Amino acid sequence: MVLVKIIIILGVILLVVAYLTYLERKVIAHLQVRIGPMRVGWHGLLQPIADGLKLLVKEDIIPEKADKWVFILSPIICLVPAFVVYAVIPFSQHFYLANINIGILYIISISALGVYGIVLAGWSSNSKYALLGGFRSAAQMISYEIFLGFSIIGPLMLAGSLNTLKIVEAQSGVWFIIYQPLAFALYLIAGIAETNRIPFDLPEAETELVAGFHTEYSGMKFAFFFLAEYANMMVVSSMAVILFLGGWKGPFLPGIVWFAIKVGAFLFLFIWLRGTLPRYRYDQLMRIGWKIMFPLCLLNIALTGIIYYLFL
Amino acid sequence: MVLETKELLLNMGPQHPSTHGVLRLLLYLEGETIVNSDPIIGYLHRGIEKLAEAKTYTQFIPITDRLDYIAAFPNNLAYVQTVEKLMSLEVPLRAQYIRVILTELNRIASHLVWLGTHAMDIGAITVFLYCFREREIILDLFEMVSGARMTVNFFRFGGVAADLPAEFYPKVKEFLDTFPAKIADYEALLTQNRIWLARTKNVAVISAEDGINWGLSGPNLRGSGIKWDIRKANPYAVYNKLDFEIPTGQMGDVYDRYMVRMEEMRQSTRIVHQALAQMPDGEIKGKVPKIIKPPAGEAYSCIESPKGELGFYIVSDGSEKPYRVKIRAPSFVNLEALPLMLKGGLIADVIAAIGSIDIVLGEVDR
Amino acid sequence: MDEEKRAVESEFAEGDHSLWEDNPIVKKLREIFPEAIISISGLQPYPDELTIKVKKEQIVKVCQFLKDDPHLAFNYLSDLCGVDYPEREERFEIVYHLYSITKRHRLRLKVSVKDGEPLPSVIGVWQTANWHEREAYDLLGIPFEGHPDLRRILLPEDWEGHPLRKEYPLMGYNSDTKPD
Amino acid sequence: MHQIFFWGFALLAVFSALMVITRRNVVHSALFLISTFFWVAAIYILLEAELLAAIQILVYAGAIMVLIVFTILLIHVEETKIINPWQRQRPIAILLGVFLLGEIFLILSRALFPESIAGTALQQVAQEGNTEAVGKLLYTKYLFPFEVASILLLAAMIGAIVMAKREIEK
Repeated sequence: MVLVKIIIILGVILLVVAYLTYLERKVIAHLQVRIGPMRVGWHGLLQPIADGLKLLVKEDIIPEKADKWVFILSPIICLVPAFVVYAVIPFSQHFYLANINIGILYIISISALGVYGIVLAGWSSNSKYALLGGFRSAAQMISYEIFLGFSIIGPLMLAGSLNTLKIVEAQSGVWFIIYQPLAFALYLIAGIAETNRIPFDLPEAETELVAGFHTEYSGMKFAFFFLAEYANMMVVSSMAVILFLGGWKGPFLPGIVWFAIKVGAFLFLFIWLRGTLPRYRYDQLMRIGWKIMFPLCLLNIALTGIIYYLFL
Repeated sequence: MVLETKELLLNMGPQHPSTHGVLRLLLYLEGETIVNSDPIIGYLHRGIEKLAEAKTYTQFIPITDRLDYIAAFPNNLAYVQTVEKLMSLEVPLRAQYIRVILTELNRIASHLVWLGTHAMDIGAITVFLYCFREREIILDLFEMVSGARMTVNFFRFGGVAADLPAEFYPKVKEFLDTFPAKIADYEALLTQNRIWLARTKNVAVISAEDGINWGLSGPNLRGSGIKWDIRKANPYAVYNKLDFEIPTGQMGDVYDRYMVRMEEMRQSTRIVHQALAQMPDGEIKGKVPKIIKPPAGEAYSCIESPKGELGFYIVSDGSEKPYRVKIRAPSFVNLEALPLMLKGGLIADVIAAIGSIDIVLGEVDR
Repeated sequence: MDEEKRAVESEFAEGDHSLWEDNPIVKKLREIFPEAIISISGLQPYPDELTIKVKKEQIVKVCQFLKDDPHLAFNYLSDLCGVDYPEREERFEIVYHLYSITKRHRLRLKVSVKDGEPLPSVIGVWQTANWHEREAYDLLGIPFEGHPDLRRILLPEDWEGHPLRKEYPLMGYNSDTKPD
Repeated sequence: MHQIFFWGFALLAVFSALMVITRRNVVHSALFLISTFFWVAAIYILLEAELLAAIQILVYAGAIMVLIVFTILLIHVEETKIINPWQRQRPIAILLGVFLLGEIFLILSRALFPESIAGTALQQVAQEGNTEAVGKLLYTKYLFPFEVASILLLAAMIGAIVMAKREIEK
């Protein structure tokens, strides 16, 4: 039974991730007065599958001077945590894989491992652009993981639990976004940075570092990084929905639909931002993180604690 | 134990998404900070100056298209004007106006390419596509006039190749009427954007004094606050009959150069408007001998191309072929000052700086 | 060739001095460097075509003066290039195009050097001369004395010959392709 | 079932630990160290200490090791490859190893942990769950050592920053 569930969830996630790339291309295209993919299938609907096939049969290049094993291992290290975290995400009241007490902590600790994939990919490629990309992402992800962790402490205090189901249940009346607007904003920024999206996409800043840490990758290995990025986007969106937007809760429609709608809104926001904003510089990113976001996170925690102690 | 830090040598280009062609930059880095840099050029060197000595004067006009290939009209103009000076040719007024209209439209097209690629380098992809949408209209206009979109080969000694077609006028009017709103669109995405400001303000600064010393010209020098535009300072064609402003910056940073070019697009729109209104009827080509054989002598003549001072120095020995043609390419000189702007900056500033000086490698390497 | 040679010689060696003598730039230079000026010429009636040929030993001094003098203020070096006249004894002519951004006037300076003879660099006067001089060195083989970084700029390091010299074939020395 | 998992994880952990000290390439060593942490975390889960497992991965594998890897990457690996892992530090290492082994043996055989703590902790875990139990113990019984540790870490952090900082001449 559990195995069937795992297969269903993995399959659906893979499909959704593939179509997320399609959605991104279409949305960006329309933002830029283009039409995007149109050739494969009706309105290019089969494009992601064609892309997948292309990447599958493409020549897989391993640079001669690369550290072969680490080079092969890195995309896997990157992709696996991105998918493993879905184990504790409750898609609806009854549809989830595991209900563990430390759900949120589990997500954070597992997704923290993804950074190795990026750092080691940068190192093992034996290319300076990849190395610089790896460094940047290491620094960026470590820092923003901290802010991500700190920003969600507020809602966790309100819920009084790390369990994802209990957190959603705690929002039966009012969503936490009402109580924790600051935490929500901080989480959103940290989440965008954590997934390396514009305006924080420095590790793979095309125009500076060619493609950053995955410059030397091709074929399926490249696809792994690609999938991991989009899977992580979904994880970050799902977590936002669980922590701030009341998870699957909503009137009339079944829980899973509400969950999908809310996650979809977040994903659209990610894409929208990409169509609008330029990119920050590395030192600016770090300054924003440590000098603005970090104190605000601490302030939010302190305020939440005081108000919780005094009034609730 | 003493840990030694090593300078990292990063080879940027010649194949790199934001070196705008085949520029190679050697960056000496300490971390991500640039200690020194060395632009290496010549990957697009086609020996155009040598080629000129083997072609007749007329045969060389199409080759000038290939210098700054995104702004072919100004190249034509600078060359043709120098030969006209050498031969003391008269150019009819109508031809002068046609020249001004086309070069100013080309200035807008060139600035649109600059803005699009510059913004894309800094991460704003949408601006790029917006800019190319408008540039497309201008290229269509060029096609209408000359039959070619980029390598136009349109100006002739003593005039232009053909009169503007009748369908040109409504199209260009329509473009001029809608374009200011489009500029406002670009500005809405960038000018007040905090990220854009953070990426461009105080980045790749060059002072006015350094700018002159290093030979900067065009918007790059005006960004540093020098109000010098050859169209005003030493008017050629009919620019002294047209009313326009010269925008300048103060700081000489990437942002100022951006603002100068944005304003220049507006001013160019104004110029085309006026030129269309003032344009007289008449000949489009003056009295020109069948065989172009300038008397022995030499002449230098320059124009304000979209990139800066574009000059031709031609030495004639009285034959049908030029004895020596030297092209004073603004991009070549502007690129020379790049290491000065980069020093102490970060890798991310390199692409902002390259984008902001608006070089075209076809002109740098010749 | 003979006809060509004569034409070139007549223009540059003789030149019509008299028309330019009233020019304030010429007057000033005559006053300060009476022995440095070799000839004065230029296409009439264009005031920006004033051409002054000076002795090569004096070039840096003259340039520095032209830049520093408040009335002349040639603060901008537009261009610097070499021209090859293989039939002359001093084969290369180096042409400096000066401009004054404040005064808005132009001046062309010239010096002649023999093949292989070093010419003092003017980088000390205008930084922008750096790449121009490298280009002249690359394409014509004119060595500049005191240049901090004199190496080829447009052509690869191992290129043979200097293409803008008149004897250099259009398609290069080792080319298999024939011109059309 | 439990036993099989335990032995599997334990063997993997020991194997990884051995690889850490025998690999010549530092990056590979670091990778195996991460894997060691990972298997140890798995053993924690078997012991029903999920919080500890999550913290183990989050702090050791996710944070500390990233920094170590980061530092290693800055060093030229080609140079470090030449260094022989078996150096003169061997006698000291053996001495320390024996000492540590003796300590573990002592603790296990004499059961130096007082029954009472373990007992109450288990009860608490059963009552209110792992996370709360750890939290409560940390903030009541072990508050003083907890705070001392924080101050120590803070001091270490400041020290590191002061040492690493150097004036960049403009």
